[in-house]
Amino acid sequence: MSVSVQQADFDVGAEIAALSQDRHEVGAVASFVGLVRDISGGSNVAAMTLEHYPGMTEKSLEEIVEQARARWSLYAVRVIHRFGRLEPGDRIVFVGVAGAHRGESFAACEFIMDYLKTRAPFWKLEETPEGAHWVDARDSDDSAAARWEKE
Amino acid sequence: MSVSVQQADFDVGAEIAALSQDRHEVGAVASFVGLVRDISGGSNVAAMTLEHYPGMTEKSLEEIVEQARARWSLYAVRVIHRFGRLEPGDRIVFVGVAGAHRGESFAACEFIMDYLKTRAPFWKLEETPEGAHWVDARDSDDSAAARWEKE
Amino acid sequence: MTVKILYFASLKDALGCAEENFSLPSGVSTIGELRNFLAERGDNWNALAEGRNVRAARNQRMASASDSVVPGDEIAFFPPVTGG
Amino acid sequence: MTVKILYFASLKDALGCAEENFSLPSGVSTIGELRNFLAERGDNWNALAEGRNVRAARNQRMASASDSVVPGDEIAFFPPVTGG
Repeated sequence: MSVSVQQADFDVGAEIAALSQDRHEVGAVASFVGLVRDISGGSNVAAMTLEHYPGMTEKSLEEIVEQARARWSLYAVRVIHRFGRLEPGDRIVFVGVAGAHRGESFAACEFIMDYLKTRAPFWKLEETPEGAHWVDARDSDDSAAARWEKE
Repeated sequence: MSVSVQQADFDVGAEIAALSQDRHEVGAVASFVGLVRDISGGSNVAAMTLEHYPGMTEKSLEEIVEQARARWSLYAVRVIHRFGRLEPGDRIVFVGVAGAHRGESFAACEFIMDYLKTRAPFWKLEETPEGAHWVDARDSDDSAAARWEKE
Repeated sequence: MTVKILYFASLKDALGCAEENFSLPSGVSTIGELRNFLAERGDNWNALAEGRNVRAARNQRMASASDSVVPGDEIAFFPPVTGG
Repeated sequence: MTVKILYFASLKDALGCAEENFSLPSGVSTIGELRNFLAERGDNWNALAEGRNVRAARNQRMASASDSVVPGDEIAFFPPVTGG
């Protein structure tokens, strides 16, 4: 299964190893781990809670992976996104892509992250000394996703 | 130490975890693992031997890491490159970059790989059914590195 | 003749509502019309008004204002996503 | 008055030489001049001739043909790199 939406943490080393396990045609595994930062917009962050839209979340991630597979020749793709309450330093998301060469693996990994950031239904609620507040979407995420439309 | 040139394998999960360990300002870890493929230029590859230039190898990798740190604001960088005899599926190289946001982590990771491919003194000798032969450098690696000069 | 409507994140908090079953009134046949109808409920519901940055999904896929709504649909309204 | 010269990979195999201590002759004061001088040794040494795709390093840093060579230097010649 290439997509998981879960509360539990994940094993980055095992996930990366699995992408090339028994696939000796794989020459390049690009991966990304997103983590909870202890600062956001100038405020200290004690924790954050990730809300999501069960059902749609999985579908949207699977669709993003399909789009990446249609664009590049990939051997394996893995996306894991957590939900629930997380603290600074905790892992939020993993994206791993295995291909023959590095160019396509890097591009597909970044593409998946950019699309995930704008199309997967997750929302962050941050706990700061000033109280809890929902994180605003960033314009830079929209422009990061938009650049793939032009290419 | 951010650069290692070694015969031994490495622990990808531990290396990625170390990049954000006790650094809660890290939000994005991009990484790359290069592996020995079982096919190259249409021939089956039974094994390959990586020769390198001890002393210069470490220096050139450290210089590449410095250049990445000068271009992007990064919290941690790790490069490991193996030498000696490796078989299909074996890990060759690891590059991991920890930054605040994904754009800079991805860019720096790909930059380091592109420069490593053209500037770090490693050479691959492949064992195929037709005999052992030195791998030719690829023009695409030169153009991948050259694109960073323009930006 | 009903649709299920879900609200998420800051929109759910603003409306004080996570989920409702809603009978489609006559004249409401698109996502945009549904959103406008709901925004007219008064009080906090103007969080759905035009100009507010609200996204919609129909049957768990991103949808635009002109997309149809038919009985049995699952419609969701939410702010721009911030995962990853 | 000598320099250490190292050869790597396919170039090492072609020359049958990994390393030598070399006394700089008069008239050889750059990487390019050194390379041309060595290429004139005959037999396999024309692997270093102009037009062959050979890279050079001086004291473990990439160098170009116009870079100086002085006694005590460590000079290396090798094919384009293929690691990673």
